[in-house]
Amino acid sequence: MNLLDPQGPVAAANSTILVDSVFIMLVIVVPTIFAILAFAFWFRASNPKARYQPEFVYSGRVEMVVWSIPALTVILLGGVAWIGSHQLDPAAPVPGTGSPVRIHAVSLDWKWLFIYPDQRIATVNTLTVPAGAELNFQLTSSSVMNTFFIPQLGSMIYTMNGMVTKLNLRADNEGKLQGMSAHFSGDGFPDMMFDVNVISPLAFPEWVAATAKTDAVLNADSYKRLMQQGIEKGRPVYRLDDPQLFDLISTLHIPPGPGPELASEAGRSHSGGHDAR
Amino acid sequence: MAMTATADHVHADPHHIGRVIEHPGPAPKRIVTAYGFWIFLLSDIVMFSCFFAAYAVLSGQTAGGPRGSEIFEQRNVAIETVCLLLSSFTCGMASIAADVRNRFWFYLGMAVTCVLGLIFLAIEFREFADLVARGYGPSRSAFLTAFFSLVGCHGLHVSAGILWLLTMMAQVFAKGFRADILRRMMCFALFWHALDIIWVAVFSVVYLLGSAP
Amino acid sequence: MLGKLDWSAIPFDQPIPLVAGAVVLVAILCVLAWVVVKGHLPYLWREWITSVDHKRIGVMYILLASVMLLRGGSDAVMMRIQQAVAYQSQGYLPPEHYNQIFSAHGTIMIFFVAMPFVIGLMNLIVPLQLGVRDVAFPTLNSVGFWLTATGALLVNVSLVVGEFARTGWLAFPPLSELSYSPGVGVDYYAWSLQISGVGTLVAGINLVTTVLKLRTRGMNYLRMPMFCWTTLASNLLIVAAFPILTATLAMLLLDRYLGFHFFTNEAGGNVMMFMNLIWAWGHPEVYILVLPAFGIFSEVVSTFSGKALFGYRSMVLATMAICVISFMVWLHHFFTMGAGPDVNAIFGIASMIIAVPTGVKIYNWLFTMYGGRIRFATPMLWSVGFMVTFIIGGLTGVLVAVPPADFMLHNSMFLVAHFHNVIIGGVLFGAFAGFEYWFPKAFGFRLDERWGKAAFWFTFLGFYVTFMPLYIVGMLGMTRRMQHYDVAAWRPWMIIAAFGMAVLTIGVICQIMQLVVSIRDREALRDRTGDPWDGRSLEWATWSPPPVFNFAFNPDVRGEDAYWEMKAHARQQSFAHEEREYEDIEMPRNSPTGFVCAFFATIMGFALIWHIWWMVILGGIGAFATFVVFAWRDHDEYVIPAEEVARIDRVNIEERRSLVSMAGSV
Amino acid sequence: MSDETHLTAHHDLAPGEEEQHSVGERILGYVVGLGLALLLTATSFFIAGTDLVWQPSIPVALIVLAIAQMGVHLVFFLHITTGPDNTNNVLALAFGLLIVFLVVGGTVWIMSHLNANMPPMDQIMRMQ
Repeated sequence: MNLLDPQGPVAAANSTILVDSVFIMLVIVVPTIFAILAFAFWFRASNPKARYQPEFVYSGRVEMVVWSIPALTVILLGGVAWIGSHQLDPAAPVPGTGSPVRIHAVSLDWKWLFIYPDQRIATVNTLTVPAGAELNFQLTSSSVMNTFFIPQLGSMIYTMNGMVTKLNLRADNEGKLQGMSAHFSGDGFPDMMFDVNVISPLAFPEWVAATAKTDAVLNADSYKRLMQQGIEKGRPVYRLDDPQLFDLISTLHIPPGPGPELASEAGRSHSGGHDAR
Repeated sequence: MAMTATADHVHADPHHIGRVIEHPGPAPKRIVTAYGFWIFLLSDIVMFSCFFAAYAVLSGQTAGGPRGSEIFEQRNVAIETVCLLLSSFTCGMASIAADVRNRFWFYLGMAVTCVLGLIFLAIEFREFADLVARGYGPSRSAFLTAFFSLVGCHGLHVSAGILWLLTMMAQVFAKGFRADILRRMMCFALFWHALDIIWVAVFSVVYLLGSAP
Repeated sequence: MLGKLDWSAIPFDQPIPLVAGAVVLVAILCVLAWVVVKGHLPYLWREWITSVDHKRIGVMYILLASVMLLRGGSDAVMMRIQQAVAYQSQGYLPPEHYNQIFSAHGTIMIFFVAMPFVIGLMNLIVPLQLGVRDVAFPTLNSVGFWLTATGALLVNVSLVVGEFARTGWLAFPPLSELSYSPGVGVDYYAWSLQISGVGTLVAGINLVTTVLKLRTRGMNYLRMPMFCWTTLASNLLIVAAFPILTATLAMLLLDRYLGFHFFTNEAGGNVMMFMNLIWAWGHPEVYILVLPAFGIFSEVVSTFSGKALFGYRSMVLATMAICVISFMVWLHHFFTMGAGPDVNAIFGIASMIIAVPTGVKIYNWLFTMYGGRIRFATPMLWSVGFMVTFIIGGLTGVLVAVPPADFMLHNSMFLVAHFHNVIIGGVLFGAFAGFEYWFPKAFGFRLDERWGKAAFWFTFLGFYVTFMPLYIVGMLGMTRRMQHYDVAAWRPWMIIAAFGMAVLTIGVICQIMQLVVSIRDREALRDRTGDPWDGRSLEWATWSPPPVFNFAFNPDVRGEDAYWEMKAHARQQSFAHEEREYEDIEMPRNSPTGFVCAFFATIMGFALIWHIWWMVILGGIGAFATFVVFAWRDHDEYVIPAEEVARIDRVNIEERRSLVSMAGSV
Repeated sequence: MSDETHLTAHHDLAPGEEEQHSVGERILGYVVGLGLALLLTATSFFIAGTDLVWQPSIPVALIVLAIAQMGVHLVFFLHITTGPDNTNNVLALAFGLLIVFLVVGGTVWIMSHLNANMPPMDQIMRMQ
């Protein structure tokens, strides 16, 4: 999960910008901290060698420098921010080898549903993608807000009910990564971690074929059962019945997920989170 | 003498260039009170601006419910507006009367202001009740939510203003034109005029712009 | 009859809050019993509860903040322990309890610790620094304080009656909407903030008016001490930003209570608008807290360096620049929501621009120290500690203002570390510096230096040990608000952070010990001069604790660093002084309005939370009646006769002259 | 002290307060204000309902008229002027207006971007 160990171009660019920015600022910050400590130490009252200059309260030259240093740093970083925001816009394409894989991600209470509309399959809490291909995510939420985040692939983005956010990523190396929800969403929130399996482009069609053989079918009905509050410990997979399912969810044709039931009238709500224990 | 004073002053303010205008000291109570209330009014306007912003964002979200042009009645809005404008005028007359300590004109001005405010509220209440009766209550759509909140918030302010107005009249009746009561009267007048300004924004943005087909 | 309230509201199944609540309740009852038995109640009522004296109200604000710091701090300890033990297990706190704790921690620390602490210090000091007798609206000042206390009370009541929000400290919808948070937690949150928000707004209006309209003769804008400038900026922000919070929470409450659709999933509501509005308040809020701290550091650094503040005009400019720019950056709290690159970049750059005036401030403090004669009393230690710590917080702050970096760091533990870095390193260090610096002014004796320094070092080191691991664990991908986790790499850092929390706790204990020891040794620590630190601004011109009227004569200000000038002047003129004609002083009478009003506000808030409608109406009528009664009274001032003023003042002058002659002979 | 260096300023007027005027002049002020306000209101209502002006320009006209009327209220009812004794009042007003502008403008701008980037339901329905 190390942010400084990127496994894709987006994360690589993000973390490079992160590290660069830190170094740009350290150039200013380290001497300043040093100066604070040095001045504080040297001008201590008990130091007879330090010259007391009570009239040194204004210096145009110092003022000039003092305003310029942070201003220049910020101009430099502002440039980085401007270019970075445009190049690394979550919706900007990330060219890759082979045909892009479309994935519709839905955050449920409290699990992740990944729909592969072109492959007609869906998975819960596990995301399997081919290495090197462009991954086109469209994301929404069945109920409350969440944030889709795979630290080693970069850029996170919110998922919201009735709205569709877009994110393009690419995983370069085969292996196992982890993703999570990065926005608190209720009692089962910490269990919204999901596995990311990056497999070779050749193995991907095989995996799709194997997955499609499953008996479980995802349609509006089974989706409604899935979106009940609760934690999914297993990794169920589905055959996708209706490729329009994501649109039905994001356009609220399927109503938002139900919240917890109020166990007592007395304002203390009890929710499915109990199952977690 | 002038020389020493200048030297003295330069010594005192190393950052000053040129002449210094001395601050005269704490302002009289009348100014302090009114200024504090002025600041409060500005903060109140900022609060209204949030409801305006919400209205701007949500005005298109009718969720299959009615649009503004289908439910707004311009005639009512025009009457409401005239009521508020006239009440602002009579409120101004009442504050002049208070300044010259004329009880009769004060009571008359305040009473007319109160009546005009009540007419405004009655029309607004009838409009709301009518909409709710037709099933277009605030829960119908985000647009109606924003509409009811914005206009209702102004209506609540007018109601609070009328409560204040009556309290004000009772105070003058019981205590006469005391300095602190005159200060409060000044604040009340500011409040009432400010509500008028907000209403200008409401009828322009909500009713007139929203009536466009 | 009692709305939603019944016995099941009390969490008999959760021992921790119940025991904690019981302990606190017993403690409060013991204190109350002691007060009543000892016969202190009339004194408390007369001199404190009904007091409209800005100094007393300031002290009560700080007391409230300190008590709530312990509450919020114990939440923090519980969270750190939970995250240290909850590796591949549920830890000792179930999610519904843990989620309440972090929500309460954030709410309490911002609204009921940081806010009252800085407002208290401003209340206490600003009128003294401006050379005036009181704030602009003394009775409203008391109302403001008591409403803040009401909010704090309601948050704590939620511990044992019902529940607190489990949504995080900003209660984002739709999680905070009725369908996903059907309990009363969010209502407790929203109503306590609405009520205390009114109090804060009142305090803001009061202080803005005080600074702009009540300065003493000759106190021109560009002669005001830096703390007054930052107070002005901070309170302008309060006046401009808190209405946004009020409106936003009102919308959320309308959704919850009346089925409106501002932020719901259904019927066209828009959750993104909540994020937008709440952060339009939330970002200025950060500067509301930190600007007064900047002012405190300016005073402290200048006093203990024995120099006027370097680049005073630059500082004023920087303060006002921060005040305005802080309103133009709020989108950086939701870069990852999917706004376009132009919007993200513009707000990112605007956020960085705030770093310029802030950086200028750091350099100005640096050059204030340059050529100074620095005395390392406790307030100065806090200030130097702040400068070092805050730079690091600033660095990470600018870092998360770069949108691509934020795409990785948003909502992570790195972010948690960042804002604790600036809020502890900036606001809390500032509050402690101000507390140590102005304590002798408020109470007439100094605080024990040894315990104070111990408190500083433990807090300073504890801070680093707690929060540097959070930076690292954030870089390892950990996000905030996790009740448990399965990632092995995070664990060691969480254990170190929990250890750091222990060190921080020792720091807090030292702080308490300092207070206890100082009160015990108060005779030895007595300050008879009124000017224990060789101060530069007018609060040191009167004696400690200041009399109710602050100054026998409103001082005549002739330049920057008003009191320093007076002292220099007094030496030059070899203490020649003319006997002045004393005059009667009119002061505002004490009034129970604030307390009674808050009493009704508490009833109303509690009734609203539990849907007890008759009680809501009762509370509302009570609050209105309170104000009418207040407006009806005939005498709102009393007179302190000239002889009394003269008697008190002559004693002071003797003390002062001996001080100046001693200083002159050195 | 010498007058040359230490000029003493006068206090500002309270907001809503007028410079010394006779009662007649003050009443006249309110009458003029009321007249102008009614005139502007009538114009607003007229423009909103008429076919005589180019339709797309109506919103602009309405906003300009609203601003004008708020100005009339400020000057004739709230007695805000540009005089030196009103500086503080005007500065406070300017600060308030800046915040209002930032909050409303910022919200509308940000929300339109967000909505455009995340087509919410009705837009998708239209596309389908």
